[in-house]
Amino acid sequence: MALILELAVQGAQMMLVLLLAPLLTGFVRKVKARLQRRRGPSLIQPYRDLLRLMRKEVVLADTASWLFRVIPYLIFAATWVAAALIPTFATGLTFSWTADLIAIVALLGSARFFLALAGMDVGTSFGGIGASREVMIASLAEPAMLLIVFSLALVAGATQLSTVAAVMGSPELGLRVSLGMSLIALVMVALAENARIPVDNPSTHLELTMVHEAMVLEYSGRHLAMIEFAAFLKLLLYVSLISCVFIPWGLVTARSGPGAYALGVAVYIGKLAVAGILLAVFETAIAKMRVFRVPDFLGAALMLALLGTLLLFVSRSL
Amino acid sequence: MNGLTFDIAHLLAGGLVLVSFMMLYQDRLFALINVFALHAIVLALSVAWQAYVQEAHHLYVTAAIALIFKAIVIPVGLHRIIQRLGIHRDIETAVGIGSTMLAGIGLVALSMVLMLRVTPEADPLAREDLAFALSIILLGLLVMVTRRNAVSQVVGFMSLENGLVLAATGAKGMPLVVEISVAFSILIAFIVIGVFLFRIRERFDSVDVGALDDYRGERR
Amino acid sequence: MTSIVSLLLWGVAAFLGAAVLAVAVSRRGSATHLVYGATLGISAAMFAIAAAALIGDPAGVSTVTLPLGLPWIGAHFRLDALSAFFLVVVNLGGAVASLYGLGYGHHEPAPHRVLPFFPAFLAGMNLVVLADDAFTFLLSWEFMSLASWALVMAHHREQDNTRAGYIYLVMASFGTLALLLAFGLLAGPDGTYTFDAMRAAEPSGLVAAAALVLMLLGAGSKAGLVPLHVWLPLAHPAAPSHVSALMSGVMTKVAVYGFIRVIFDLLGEPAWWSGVVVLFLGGLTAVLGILYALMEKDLKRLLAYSTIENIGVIFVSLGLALAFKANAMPSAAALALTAALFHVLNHSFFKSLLFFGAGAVLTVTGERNMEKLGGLIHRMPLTSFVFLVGCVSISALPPFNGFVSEWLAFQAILQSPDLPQWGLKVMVPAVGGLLALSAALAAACFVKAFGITFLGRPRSAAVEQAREVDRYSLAAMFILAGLCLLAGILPGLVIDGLSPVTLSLIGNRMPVQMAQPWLSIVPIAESRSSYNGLLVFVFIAISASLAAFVIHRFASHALRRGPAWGCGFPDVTPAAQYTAVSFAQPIRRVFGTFAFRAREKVEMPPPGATAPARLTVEIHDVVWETFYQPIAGAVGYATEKLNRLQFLTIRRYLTLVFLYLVTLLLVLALWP
Amino acid sequence: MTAPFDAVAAILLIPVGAAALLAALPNYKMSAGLNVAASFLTLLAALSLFVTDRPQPGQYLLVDDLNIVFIVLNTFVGFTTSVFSASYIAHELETGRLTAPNLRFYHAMYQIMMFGMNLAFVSNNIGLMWVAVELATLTTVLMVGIYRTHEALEAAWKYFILGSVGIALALFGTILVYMAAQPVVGEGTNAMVWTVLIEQAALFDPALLNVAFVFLLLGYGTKVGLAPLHAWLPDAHAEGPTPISAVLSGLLLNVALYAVLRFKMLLAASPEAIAPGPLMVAMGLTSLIFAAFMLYRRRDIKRLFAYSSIEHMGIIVFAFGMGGPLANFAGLLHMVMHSLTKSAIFFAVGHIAQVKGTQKIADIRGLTETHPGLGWALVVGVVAIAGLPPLGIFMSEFLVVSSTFARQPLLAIPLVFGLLIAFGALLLRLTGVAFGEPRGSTAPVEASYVPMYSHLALVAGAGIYLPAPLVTWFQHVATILG
Repeated sequence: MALILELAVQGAQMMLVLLLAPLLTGFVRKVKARLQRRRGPSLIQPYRDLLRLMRKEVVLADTASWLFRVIPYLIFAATWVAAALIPTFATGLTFSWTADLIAIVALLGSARFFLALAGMDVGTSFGGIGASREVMIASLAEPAMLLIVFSLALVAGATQLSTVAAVMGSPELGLRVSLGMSLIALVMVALAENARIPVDNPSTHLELTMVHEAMVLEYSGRHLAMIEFAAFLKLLLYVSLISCVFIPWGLVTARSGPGAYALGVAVYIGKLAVAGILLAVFETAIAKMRVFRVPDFLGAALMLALLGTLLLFVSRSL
Repeated sequence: MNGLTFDIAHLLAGGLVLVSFMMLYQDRLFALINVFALHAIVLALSVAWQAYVQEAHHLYVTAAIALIFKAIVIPVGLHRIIQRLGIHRDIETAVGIGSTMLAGIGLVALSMVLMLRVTPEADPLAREDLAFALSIILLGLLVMVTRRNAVSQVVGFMSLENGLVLAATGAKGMPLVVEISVAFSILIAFIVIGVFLFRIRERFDSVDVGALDDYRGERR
Repeated sequence: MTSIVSLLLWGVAAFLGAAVLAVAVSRRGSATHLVYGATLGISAAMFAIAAAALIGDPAGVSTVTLPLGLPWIGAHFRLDALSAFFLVVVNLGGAVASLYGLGYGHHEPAPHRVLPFFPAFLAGMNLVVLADDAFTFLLSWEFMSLASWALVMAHHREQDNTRAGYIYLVMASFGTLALLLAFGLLAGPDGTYTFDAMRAAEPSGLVAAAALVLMLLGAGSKAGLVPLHVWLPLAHPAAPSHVSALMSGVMTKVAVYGFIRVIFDLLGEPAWWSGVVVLFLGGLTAVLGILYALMEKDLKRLLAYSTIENIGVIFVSLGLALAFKANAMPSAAALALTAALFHVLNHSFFKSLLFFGAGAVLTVTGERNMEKLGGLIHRMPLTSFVFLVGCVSISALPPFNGFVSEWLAFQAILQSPDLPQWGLKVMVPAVGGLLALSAALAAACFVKAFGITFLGRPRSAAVEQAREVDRYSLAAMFILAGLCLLAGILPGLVIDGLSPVTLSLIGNRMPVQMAQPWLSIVPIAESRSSYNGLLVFVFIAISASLAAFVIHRFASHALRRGPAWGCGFPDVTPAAQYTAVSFAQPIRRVFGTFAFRAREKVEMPPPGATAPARLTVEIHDVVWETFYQPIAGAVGYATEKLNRLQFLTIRRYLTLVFLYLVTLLLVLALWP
Repeated sequence: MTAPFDAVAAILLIPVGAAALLAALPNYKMSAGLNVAASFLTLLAALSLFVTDRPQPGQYLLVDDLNIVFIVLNTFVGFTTSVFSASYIAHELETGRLTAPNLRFYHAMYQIMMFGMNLAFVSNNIGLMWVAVELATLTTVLMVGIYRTHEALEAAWKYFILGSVGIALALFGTILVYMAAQPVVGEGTNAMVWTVLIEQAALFDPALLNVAFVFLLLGYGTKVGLAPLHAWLPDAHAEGPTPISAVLSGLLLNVALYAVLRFKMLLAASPEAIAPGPLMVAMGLTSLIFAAFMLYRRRDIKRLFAYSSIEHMGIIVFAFGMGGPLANFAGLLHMVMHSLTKSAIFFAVGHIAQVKGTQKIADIRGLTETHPGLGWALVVGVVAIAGLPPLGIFMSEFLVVSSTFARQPLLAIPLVFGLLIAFGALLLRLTGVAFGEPRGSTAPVEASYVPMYSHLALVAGAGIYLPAPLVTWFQHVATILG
């Protein structure tokens, strides 16, 4: 009986991320529009887009292979699983130990791997541009991410997110230089990973600057829907990752009654809103940088993360 | 043995070294050959003296070989060759006389030092003899390496070999001395014939090395 | 009842017999089937025996001494957990390679230059792992090199191959001489060459240090540690593909075995700084290796360079294990060593798989140059599928096996703050960063490898009439792909299988994994870290198929084919696609400038001019230019100078003799 | 006269008799056959030394554990070479490089040379040994020049002159030894009998012995071909008939080496005299490294392997110089293996040069394609000579290097360096000759494969398994050598 309940909660969490992901993106767009004195699309516009895309027929390039048609589902699945493994409103769920932080990063890595392949499948130059730039960005972002994971793990003595969250939430853990560094680094990585300004502009189709969009240029219909959805999920994932690691308050532990769960969900949505507003403000405030400035940007993140880790190695109390 | 015999032997051996020095000094072929003939004669004398002193009569044979073969036959033969090859006017020292002489003195000193380390219990005559023999050998080598001309190198080799014979005869009761001297005479004969046969004017290997290397493809 | 090890030796004898047989029949048509069939049977049997020994009695040690080799010592052979594990690796690789060869061998232009040496090569590798005294070890070691050299020289008419073979064998014998010195050091003046004696002896600190350096030179040159790796990317691709697979996937592992055997087993307690050295070399090798691979456009050379990277990863884990062992942290050391051995196994899987794939491409298209390939996924779907599996595994992506060993390595790194020495404290996180970097770059590299080779549109006519390869090759590749997935979703099985090795070398082991709920793996405690490949796999499968089902059930599944979007130009030529070089360009701009002193020069004609604009990229192999060219130059100079002595006149030769005599006499004169 | 003396006598008399006959025989086919037969009989006689009990060492002759190694090796290689030479000269006659009278001379000389070398081995008298060595040398000189070509004569001449100087130096050394012995042993032949000398060496005058050893080392070292006394060796190997090259590398060098060893033991027996070891180690290393570098620029295949002989002689002298049971054992083993391998290589090279009609390395390519039999034999031979397993030389090099490194690390480094340099050069040339696009004539060759393959088989076998009696015997010899 208890098991079934826990499974239900786990399922609820999976569904929750699935439902909230488009909303978050819509929210960010809305806020940005407001900041730019536009009315902007309605909050639920992303849902509408998804549905329309799903109903449309797929126009497939002659040169596309079977891989091209499988990849969207793989990307969606990998991202979804990764997102579902991050504590959103509650820690220590039944399957939370299935994969630790490293594994979650790696899951996103596989999603990106396949996305890049999809870009190269049709055999146009755009796909190539996107793929090669994507892997270049990833080759810097992933190490940075892993170093961030190191410093978190060193503080918490674990790579298990639930444990990390618990430790970070505990009062005796004061403010730490290294954690600050890794927070900044994490934000930078998150921006890069989600193809946000200043690394990439999600709402442009100018070939020279495209990264993410260039890879998915050939996609249409349901395939595109899957990929868009995966993108939404990814944004949500990073936001909830940051929130659960650096503002873990309000996370309820497993097996605490439905009331607590409801409270947790409410708090979680609140966190998302705050993060969304911050992101919108940030994106409005600054401009996109040239593609070959991106390495410097990410290099900085990498160095910050490495510095944080080194500090931790040198002394456990920094 | 009494002092006199010792002194005579000593004198002869020393004379041999002296003659070697004279050979170093010569820079004309004919002169060189004549000096060598003298060298051979002195050797013959000293060997004969040894034979007399040691009552080793087979040594007289060696002395005879030295006298007839080296003092007469070979020099004459070499004269002929030189005339045939028409190189009797050559001045053919590779290194200056003076430095050669200095080197020679150094070599003699070296051999002295080496031999005087030998414990005096050993037969003094033998000891002195050895010192001289060693210097003669080294001087002979010196002649060989400082002369350009095949003939003079042959001469150098022969003087070297004289040193050997001196040492061998100086060694009391050494067996096979005669045989060895005979063997050496044959060896030298070979060399002389070789010089004559191969018409070797300049050096032992007058054969044009460069041409050979092209043939072998040895040189880049 | 003969002991297990003698049974295995019979297997080796059978290999050698097969080699002799191959010499006899190699020019017949049936030879290929005969020989590869034989090797397949033998290595399968040896694999079974070794696996049984590893699982059956893990602690068991069986030895045998034959009256061969060094007369007064004899040839000692020994089977313990470590050698059993590596026998598994060797013979699994051998069996699959033979299976592949059954099909691939028919395309071999000169079978009589391959068949005799293939079994000999396998025999050599088995012997190295079994040897238990220095002489037998080195003999088998060099025999292995020799056989593989002969295989590299199989296609000796290509200029590059002869050069590759030359550099390979010179480097190999350099390594052997280094090992020889190491063993001489351990054996001591009175020549106690048996490993037992070396184990018993307690080497002094200096001896141990020298031995470590020499082992790094010797084993490192065979494994391909930077900067001793230069021969590897030349030699491995030159051989026939199934041999390349063996060399990359297995022979490098034999080198790792040699390192582990001496450093962990014979040398006793390590010094902490040895960990630093190995860590540094490992990290350097990993990153440089994969960067080289990224710059490469020859498929097989790319794979060879990625082998170097994986060797680096293995050595990083080994370095950690050394550091932990030196600081008496057995559980952490066991974790690190397990990571290393696990990666050894994994790499032997996917690297063989990838080389088989490359071989398949080579046979059907005759091309190794990726710039001339492309679009093969349409012509050879099965091959491209397994090749993709290999790429995903080697890129350390879950739920495949490559990820598990990297994950274990990271877990080991996270243990290292407890290390006391500052050198290690600073080195370990840096190396961790390098490891992460190399993992990310590996993913990039294999996106390129697969994308350029199999995806997109054909770049040459050779690809047009390509078709799927033969059954044997496919079978071999599918077996390996299956193993990659299996080791990825059931890692606990492997980890428990490795526990006797760590027990025998470190005296500790990782906790039993197969007892964990849901078959997840837990290095230390579940609250700290855990990973469950099986569930990840299941989740992805379920959610992907769920999504697909929902969409196809409730939304449209209409589909229309159309031309790809080329900025409105009608059918863009395949030449417009991204090439391997252009794909690597961003990364070259980021890393290449310092790693290869890469320079890009663009000649842009003035506006209106009809001349084409050209981009020239120059890349320097820094290692080659800093280490090897000077050496070659020095040797050349010395020979140049000494060679004059060949052309002196007799008088000058006599002068030499004379001077030599005088010098010796002077020495005597001045002697006290 | 007891049976064993007959064995010794046979070893000496069979070659002499054969030589006399061969000088008389006009027909070259018969003489070649007779040559083989005589060599075979000599080999049998040598082998009989194992079964029959040894003769007491006399004033002139001696048979002990040490020289049996050399005698058997000598007669064996002599036999196989005669077999090879039979097929070799047949081809030479066809091409007209040699004429029937040449061959008469050649065969006679061959047997005389064998006689000289055997005599050098069994002689117990240092004077006799000297005579024998020189006899062997002079015969080889004559055979080197046999082609009467410009180059052959030049090579022979060089050999002759340098050899003669060596002869002289060695003789002086011998005389000095006599002088040193004479006060102790007394006048007469006894003072030249090695067995007597070795017993009383401790009482000899050390200073004399030192000088003597220097002269002997240089005199006989010239024959061993140690740098910088090596000058005659490469040309003599390259320009003479290949069987003679094989014998030179395989045997004559050993003869001189044997002499050096005998005197080394003598010097080692006298405590105050300088230790001969360091001197030999120095000469060995010099030769090894020098030859290793010289290997690179060689364009003539026979000269190449001649230099490799210098290199290996360097290794052997180094090993004996190091001394101690391990190194001495290694030295002996290395010497035997080198003789077998090098002669096998020269067999192969001889046929190759004949079929390709040139000795230029650049003109020989892809042998394993055109002439697999010869090509692979060459590959195996070079692999063996380069010290790769599973061939015999690997074992000796293993022992030399490892034992040296354990005792004198600083000596092992240059040793390993030299080995590696030489390896690189040999392999470079091998890949050129045996692999690559075939070049030159592809005509089939009627070669006598038996000698080279039997040698290589022996070497390969020895690399993996040495029979116990052989080992104990070698170890015994190694301890004798001290």
